[in-house]
Amino acid sequence: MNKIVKNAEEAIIGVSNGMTLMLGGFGLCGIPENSLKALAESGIKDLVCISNNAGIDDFGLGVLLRDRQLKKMIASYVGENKEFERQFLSGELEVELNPQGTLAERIRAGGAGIPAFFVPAGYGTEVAQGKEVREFNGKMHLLETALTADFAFVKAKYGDYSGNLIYNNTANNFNNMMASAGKITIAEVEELVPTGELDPNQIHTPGIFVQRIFKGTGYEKRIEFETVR
Amino acid sequence: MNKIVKNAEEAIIGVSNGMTLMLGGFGLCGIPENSLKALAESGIKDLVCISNNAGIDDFGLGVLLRDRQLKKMIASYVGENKEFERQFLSGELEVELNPQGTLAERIRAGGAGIPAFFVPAGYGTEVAQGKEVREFNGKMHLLETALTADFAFVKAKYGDYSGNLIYNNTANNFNNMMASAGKITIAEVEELVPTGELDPNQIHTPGIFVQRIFKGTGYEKRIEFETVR
Amino acid sequence: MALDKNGIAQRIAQELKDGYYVNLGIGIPTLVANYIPDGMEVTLQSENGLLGIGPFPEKGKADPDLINAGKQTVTATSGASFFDSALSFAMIRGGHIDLTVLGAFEVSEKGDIASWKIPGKLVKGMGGAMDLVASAKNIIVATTHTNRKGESKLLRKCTLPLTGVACVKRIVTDLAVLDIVEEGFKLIERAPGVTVEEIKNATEGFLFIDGDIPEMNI
Amino acid sequence: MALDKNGIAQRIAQELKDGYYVNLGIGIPTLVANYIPDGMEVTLQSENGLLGIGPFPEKGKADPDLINAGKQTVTATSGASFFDSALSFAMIRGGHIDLTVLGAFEVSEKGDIASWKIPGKLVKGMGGAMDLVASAKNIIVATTHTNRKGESKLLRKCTLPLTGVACVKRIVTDLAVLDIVEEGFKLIERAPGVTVEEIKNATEGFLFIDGDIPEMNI
Repeated sequence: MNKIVKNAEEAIIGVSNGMTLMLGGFGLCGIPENSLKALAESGIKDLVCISNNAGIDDFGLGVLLRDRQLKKMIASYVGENKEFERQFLSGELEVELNPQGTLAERIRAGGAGIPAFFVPAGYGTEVAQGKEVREFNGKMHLLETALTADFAFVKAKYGDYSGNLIYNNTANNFNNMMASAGKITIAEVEELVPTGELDPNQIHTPGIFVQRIFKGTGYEKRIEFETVR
Repeated sequence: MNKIVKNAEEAIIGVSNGMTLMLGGFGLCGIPENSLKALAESGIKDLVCISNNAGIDDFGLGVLLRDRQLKKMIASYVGENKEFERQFLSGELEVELNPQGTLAERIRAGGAGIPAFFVPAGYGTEVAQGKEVREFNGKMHLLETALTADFAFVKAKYGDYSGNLIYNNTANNFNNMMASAGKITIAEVEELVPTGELDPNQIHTPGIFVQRIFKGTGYEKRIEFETVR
Repeated sequence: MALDKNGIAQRIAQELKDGYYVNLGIGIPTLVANYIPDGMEVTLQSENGLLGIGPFPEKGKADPDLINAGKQTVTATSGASFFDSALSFAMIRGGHIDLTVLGAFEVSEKGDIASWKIPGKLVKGMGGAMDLVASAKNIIVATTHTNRKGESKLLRKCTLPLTGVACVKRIVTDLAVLDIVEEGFKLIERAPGVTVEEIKNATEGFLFIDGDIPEMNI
Repeated sequence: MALDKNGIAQRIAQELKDGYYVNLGIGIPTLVANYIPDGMEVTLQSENGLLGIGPFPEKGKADPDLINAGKQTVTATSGASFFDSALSFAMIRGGHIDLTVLGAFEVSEKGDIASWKIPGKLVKGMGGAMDLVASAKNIIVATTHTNRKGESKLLRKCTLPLTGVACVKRIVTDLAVLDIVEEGFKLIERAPGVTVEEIKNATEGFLFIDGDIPEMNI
């Protein structure tokens, strides 16, 4: 069973108009740069994108946004992006904002076969609109539902031929859960090693969650706010 | 802030009659041997124990059972233990059996502040008795609630002074979730190293979940079914 | 002639496909691992936290920290990964396991399964069986067609406490391969030398026979 | 005299205790890290997946794979750990964080907080703020007492969309330290040289004054 594909162009085969995609990363940290570029070049449109953020104007998810490939965004924080603002205010882009922890948990639930769960976040706010409210231990909670995607795109530091993944530092973020929640999960990695080279006790994402894997190239790894001492 | 305690006797200070405890391990693999011994010697009774299994007659949780220290067990599989059978059938011991994945998820939920969630396991069986049933995506699910404990006892291969833990092979099992679900979590480790010696990308249980840690001694690591080629 | 345990396992192994992730229960299902075709990549999951079960260890090399869900000492394959029980059941509940093979006391013609409890006998607990049957994409039951008293295990309705409802897809017994379809147990294959009549006599639930029934190819 | 941002941060740092795990929001809260008393062990959590935020990196040493929740490059302390966002919010939602410090547009006398959205202005999203306020054991708001127009931010009722209800425990402003109690904002301390009268005038919600109000000790 070969999971290895040559590059991002081959990896995105099957992605089509109107599909729901998950895209890992927090800000520009740990985003699947190669896959995002291939999606931008593909011209595929009407996409529903689940991603914590929306990239910046000329990089990451921002490029798909600029080229009007997105129909809807499910995210928690979408600042840092002027084109996003314009499309959102003009109504071109549908946006569903989630508390960040709720978003993370909804994705984990999608991967773990849990259709719904209760959390306290958002009770009494506009996030609660239309949601079932229930009290547990004297505290009000909202019923939140699972998220899954047709394709999930994740980025890891190391991957092996079996699809096992290891992330680096805070570049893990949403990638690990998203890998489990895609019907088809595509992993791009900085280093692709033969099966058996990664320590089985150190795997963050077991290969069962990954259907396609490739070695990415030309990582820019842009920094949004370089802050030094 | 010193989390290090000298030994299991010091670690269990505060555990008292009637408390709810979580005990890591699957079968005899990854059980907190030192803590279990100290609990057995303490004579503390009327305990509610959450543990996937119940040990064997003369080792692990089986010793607490033999000495009538348990009031109730919450578990998924309790074979391999004759005294358990006797107390269960005579009504001395209250037993709540959970599907194993539901048990694991209830403990994770307890640590993650999720009071309740839906799962398909057990629908249409006696496990469903008294539980809310709801359909999602054409499939019936049960509402299950979170589990927490006054004290959680876990065992890891490596630990550092800050409470960061790394498990070995299949000795992780229930330990990782239980560490997050104890009001006070006590970790015993085979090797206790100074803070900074463990790779931050390889930590299974971040130190925030661990309140007390000690180096265990005299590990027997009994094997239930030694099977060879 | 009725198959022995190994024969049942051998027939079930024909259901495997390259790239499959499989969870094998205790008993006959475990034997399926011995019949994975050469060159086929099948990854075995153990619900106590291992993806990539290898062969049993060599004598003297058993690692107490490396067991399967039956608490037997095992090894891990190259490419294996270890994880906690929550992630292990996330794999199972999330539908990431391609095939689950498990034993049963009884199966009903609706696909219900009873496999964990016999009233009056010692309750050992359901372990991971309820999670597995409630969520696996494809569930095959490996069992003898009748119990020791000669009574059918393929029933109209289960009499024992259920493990799951309407979940079994296929049953491989010592006598036959059967699928659960709307009508009941659909006979797919006969064990070598076993007649349709013999299978009919051993099946209490409704046996649906459509055309000629071929012999298993084992 | 009213405190500056650093003064507010310095006062909040007095709330820290040895062994605390703390989440600091963007803005004034981030400055609290500069005032952790020597010898006190306080671990800072960043909700993007880091326990143990260290100082900003030296020039030229910024690692794009190592940022905080404000997307600034940071370092990790000795003893730090990295994890995914689900586990990060498990820490937060599960009540494992001892103290959360965050900014606010408005706080009500019931402890409601508005901090993420101003109708008519660009919506950036709530990020992790709703999760943090809904679950932290102890929440301190760091804010100026009034906004740029001189209007009180401590109100009877919030006018902006809420981030959470009845969750704030303490507020540290440029003028005062106040606790949320049944009666409303209870005045605990005054900034050096600031009178009770000045605080009263700057507080729209009910200000509860019980006895003599000491000056902050900073």
